[in-house]
Amino acid sequence: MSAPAAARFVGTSVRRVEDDRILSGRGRYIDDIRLPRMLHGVFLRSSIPHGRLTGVDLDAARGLDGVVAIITAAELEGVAHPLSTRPDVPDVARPVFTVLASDRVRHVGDPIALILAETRHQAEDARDAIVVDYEPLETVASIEQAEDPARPSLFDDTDSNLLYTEATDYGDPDGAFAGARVVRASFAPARVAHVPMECRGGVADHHPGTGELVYYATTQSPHALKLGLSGVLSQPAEKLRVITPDVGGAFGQKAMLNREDIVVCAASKLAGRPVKWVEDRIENMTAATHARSETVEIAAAIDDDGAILALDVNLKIDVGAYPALPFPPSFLGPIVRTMVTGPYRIEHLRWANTVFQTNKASYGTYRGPWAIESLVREVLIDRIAYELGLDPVEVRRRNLVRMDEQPRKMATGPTLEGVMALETLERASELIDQDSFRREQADARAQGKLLGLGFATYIEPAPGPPDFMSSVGMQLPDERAVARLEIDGHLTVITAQAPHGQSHETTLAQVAASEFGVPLEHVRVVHGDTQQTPFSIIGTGGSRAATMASGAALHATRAVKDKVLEMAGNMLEISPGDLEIVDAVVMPKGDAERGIPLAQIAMAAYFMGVEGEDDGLRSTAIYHQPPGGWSGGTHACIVEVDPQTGVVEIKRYVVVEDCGELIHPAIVEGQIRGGIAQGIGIALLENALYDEEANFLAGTFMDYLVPTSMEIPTIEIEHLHSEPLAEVNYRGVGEGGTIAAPPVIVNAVADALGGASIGVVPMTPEYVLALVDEAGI
Amino acid sequence: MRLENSFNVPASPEQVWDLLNDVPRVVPNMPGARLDEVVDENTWKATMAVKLGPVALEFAADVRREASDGSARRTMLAVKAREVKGRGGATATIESTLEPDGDGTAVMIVTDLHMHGAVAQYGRAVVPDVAGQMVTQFAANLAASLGEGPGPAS
Amino acid sequence: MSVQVSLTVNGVERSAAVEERRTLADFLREELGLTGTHLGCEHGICGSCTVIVDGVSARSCLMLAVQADGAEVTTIEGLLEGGELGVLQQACRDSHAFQCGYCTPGFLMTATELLSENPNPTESEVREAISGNLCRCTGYESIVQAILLAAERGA
Amino acid sequence: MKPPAFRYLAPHTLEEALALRAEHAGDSAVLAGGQSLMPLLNLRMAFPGTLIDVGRVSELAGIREWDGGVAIGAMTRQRAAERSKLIGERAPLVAKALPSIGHPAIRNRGTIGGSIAHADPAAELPAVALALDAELVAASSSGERTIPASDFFAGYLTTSLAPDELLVEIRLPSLPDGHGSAFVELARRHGDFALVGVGAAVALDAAGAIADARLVFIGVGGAPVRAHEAEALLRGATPTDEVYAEAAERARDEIDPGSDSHASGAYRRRIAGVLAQRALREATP
Repeated sequence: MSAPAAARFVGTSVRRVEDDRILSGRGRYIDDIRLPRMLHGVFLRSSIPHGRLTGVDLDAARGLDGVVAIITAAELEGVAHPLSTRPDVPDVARPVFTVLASDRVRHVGDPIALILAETRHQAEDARDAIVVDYEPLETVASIEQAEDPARPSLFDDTDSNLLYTEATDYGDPDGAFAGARVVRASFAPARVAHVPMECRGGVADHHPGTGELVYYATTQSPHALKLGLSGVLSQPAEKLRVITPDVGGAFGQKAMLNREDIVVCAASKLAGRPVKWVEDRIENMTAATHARSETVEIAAAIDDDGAILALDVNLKIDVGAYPALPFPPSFLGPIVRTMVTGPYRIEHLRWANTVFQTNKASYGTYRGPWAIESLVREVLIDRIAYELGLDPVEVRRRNLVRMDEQPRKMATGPTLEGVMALETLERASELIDQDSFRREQADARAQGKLLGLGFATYIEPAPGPPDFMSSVGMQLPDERAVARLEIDGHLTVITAQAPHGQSHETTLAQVAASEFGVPLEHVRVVHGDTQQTPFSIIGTGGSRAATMASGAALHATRAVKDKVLEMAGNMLEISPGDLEIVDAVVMPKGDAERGIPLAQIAMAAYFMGVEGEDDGLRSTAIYHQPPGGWSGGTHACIVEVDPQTGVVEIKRYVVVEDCGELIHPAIVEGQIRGGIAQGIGIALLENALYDEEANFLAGTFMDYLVPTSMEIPTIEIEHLHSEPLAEVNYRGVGEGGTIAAPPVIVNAVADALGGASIGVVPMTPEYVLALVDEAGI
Repeated sequence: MRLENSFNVPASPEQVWDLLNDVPRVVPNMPGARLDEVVDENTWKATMAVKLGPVALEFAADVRREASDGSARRTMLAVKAREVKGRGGATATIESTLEPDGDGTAVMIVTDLHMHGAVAQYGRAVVPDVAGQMVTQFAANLAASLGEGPGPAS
Repeated sequence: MSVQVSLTVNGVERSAAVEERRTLADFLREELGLTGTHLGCEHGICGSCTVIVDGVSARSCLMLAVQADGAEVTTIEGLLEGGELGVLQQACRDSHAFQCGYCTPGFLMTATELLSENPNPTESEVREAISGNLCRCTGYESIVQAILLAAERGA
Repeated sequence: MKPPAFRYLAPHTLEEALALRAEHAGDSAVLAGGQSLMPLLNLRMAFPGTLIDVGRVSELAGIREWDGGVAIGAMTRQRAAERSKLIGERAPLVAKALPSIGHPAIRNRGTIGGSIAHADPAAELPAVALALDAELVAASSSGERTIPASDFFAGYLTTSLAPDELLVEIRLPSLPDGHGSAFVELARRHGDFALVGVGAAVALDAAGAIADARLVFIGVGGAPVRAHEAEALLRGATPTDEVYAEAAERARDEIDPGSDSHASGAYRRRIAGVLAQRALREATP
């Protein structure tokens, strides 16, 4: 390891690089891109959940002012291939579908045509003039209906609506359950939507002369999008470039190869002009992805002391009508399976998972995609406590894997190492001051007020230990980054991340500038352009950046630094090991007098050339996953339930967590608070509701309730830090808030009602009032 | 969605039955409705306008008589309607049954309504109310058609 | 049909022909190139498009451009002071108020109105004032702190 | 989500406005504050042929004393009304209800008359008008008429205004001096339309008995509902929790709320009773 640089930006909340443009209105989002001769595209979408398309009459629309072309499935034949789950994904049903609906529509919002016009208004006028005839088919609106053989299969090439089944035992669940006391719970959370404040969109610019296609896209995964588009459109990869401008939030929703992306690119090819598509909010709510559309039954075998001997889990997932490519329908279940025992000493697991298709929007990975495991497990643990008359903290304490027991393999495979779950629980319990709360609770109860306290402990693979993905059954790629010395001595760091709020332009610059020994402003982080950035199939997602992108940036920077020191060593006739870089000056350690400005060395390097890989001025690093890799913690919260209305108010919310060393504390805490806000939405407000005939009822922000500043409380955060297991001791923190908030609020509400059984989120006032009645309060 | 509405018409069941089975005559009694085409003796095309403040919806409807049982005084119409500006649509079966009620006739209408698109999303909550108002108006119009004053609606 | 609309935007007189059905938001973004104002829902709930019209906040998605004829409009671009971030913007930077930046213009304009009417708001007044603006990234606390900091600095 | 094409007309005087209203009676919508109409246009739920923007008709805005009460011009912005001392004194129930409407940016543009004429059953101002026995002044090119609030609200988004009429003024008779008022709502989220809302006003006589009581509900049907029987029960009674509970019980029978995706009719009915008691207690001077 090279000598530490004098200025160390890591660990301080430096000014965000992104803020200058964002705060001045100079960000550049997809809708801000305007190209010459650009057409505006608007999708015509199915208004019915399931049916045959018996007629699409475009005549009136074609004749309207400004309408240039209307693209339907017919126009796409030979231009965009039909879609399906990759053939190498084992054991899944693989229905084939066209990019635009051709003969059948399968959910409200299924795209049927793209109208191209000179203005957005004209395109919408034309959309309203298209007459679509449907012949309705019986709908599949729930998992129960998808299991019903009497209901139609959504596709002619699938026998039923069951897409995937797995059943696995870990350890000896039969033995553990035999004769043991059993506590059960079931959960059916509502479907929710990701709701980035910026909807999806893209601008495709196909150059008829060169055959090059440039696609500006709101995506978290530019290389994956490029790969997908290249295949579906038969567009040579060297003539396809995906560029991500500023992206206004994603939360997993912008990780897909959207059918709309394909149509917009194809439309630019067909029309010979650039085409812009910017989704409106109704489309985003209706036709982009939803998540958390699952049901779970869980049972625990316990002993009389509350030790959890085994779990039996049956997970059913409703993935909607079409797989959200490139993710197969079998993507999620194995991650839930791998995570479900959590940081607990649970040796045996009986696991079953089935995945179904329904007449709903596609299921897309959403912040903490596997979160159902923490929700049901943490709720079940509280139920065990009530069953045994124990304190829920005590039950967790008895089952959590202690530090001195680590490393230790989870029953499902991954190694728990450096996991401070128990320490976070103890500290959270201390901060919330359980004893005095219980007195306050009793006093309040005497006055007819219902207070409740809940806890939830979780871990998240951020990015997880090296054996995590193999346990899931997937391969996790390494992460690459490029560092390049510029001619003025500044540094460009090119990351494979595609940030959309995570502030990587700041955090990776902190890591690189600290390592390189230059001011923060001398480092620029480049991202989101497949022509420049190293390949990554993920981009930004899966809480990888803190470890993986930082590690790659660190190593790439270090390699450039080593070359700089070698050159400087030659110039100064001193061993490179005796040099350091302080504030952009290369100098013998502690001897600023003999320093040479970095800019001078860079200039010389550019003019004379440098031997070595990557021409010596740049370096590509490949970072491999280090041991450990877990973030996690404990949330505790206090709620008050209005016994007359069922309204839940969060009175206090405490987080104790460990994500390793903090690169930028304010950004870390922003991730935690933002994640919790989404979790509070899941717990209390949000429902992407379909009726019993699969009509979608939550298309506006009047129907789909995103929490406001009045629903999100002040959140107290404390960080614990385990001993580093690797040089790069930063870990992801993006998903934990969303994972832990639903169970902690469910547990607090249950506690307020004397141990109510809760199996649904969001807990609407009406639902909670029914619980109040049930509890006889 | 199932809607049940009933009203009384101050006319004999026979008179009301004849009127209800004369679709070209009955359609104009429905508020906002207009008969566009008689396709055959059991099939019609009609337009139905619904105005709620600034929201004006216009449905192009295919109406088919599925059953007409004179002895039970029961008719069944099937309607498939499309909002002309793409705001969704509806299918419905409308079953009307007549019974003598004092000097008049009780008309019972059971509608099995399936909506889709924007009207389903925004209209669901208000449909029962609006339907109730429309039936009240329909009853008054029917009574007027039969040359009598309106009967009490419920 | 188009009509001529003249108004003052961020202190500059602007005039353009605009289709009658264009919203103020689209006019600012498309005709005037002021893309700092964002559209997040176009039905008046998310608040991303909030601008100041004649001294008070308004959803620019719920106003026609023609309605703003003769008005004085301030957008996020107008908050810069001599090309540098203004006091509120600096406070947001120093408090790390935002993440993805999409909701940002709406919060800044809403906070601008709040601080002009109530230079020393309490935390709950700030929360109440910004409750008509949705942010999906932050959980709001950093935004609340930024506005309180701006108030302290005399924005 | 862009508005459909329409003809835009912006009269500067009431006379012009009424002439245009008459000319386009079949196919026009009135643009007041736009906070309800613009979303419907953007969502393409409304396709008016002509939009008559009355925003520049200055004579339609203003707040004045009227017969011991207060008269509010239809184009008065809700935010201006919120800050009006006169309204605070003469019609405190209006002042109590106004902060529940959306958010400041909405109230800056939204108008008193626009909200009442839009007649959303979950909106506050129609209910307040009903509770206070407002006289709603409708004008057309053939003259003016006054519509009692009890005859004004005809159903979901529907009023007794004729297609050529314009709501020009809202006259609110004053309740007895010293009366109290409250507007209590339960919404899923701050600033949302309420699942149920209750407006209440209570005046006591010298002996401490209830001299006048008003109780009105929103979100419980196609139009705001005034609980006349509950009000009758309250008049002359002593303002105790028991009496309020009984009145709330009575009021629950006077409403017939429907179900939607946010709450069932049964829940709304129950909450209406809870909120009615809270509102009455808060309104008791």
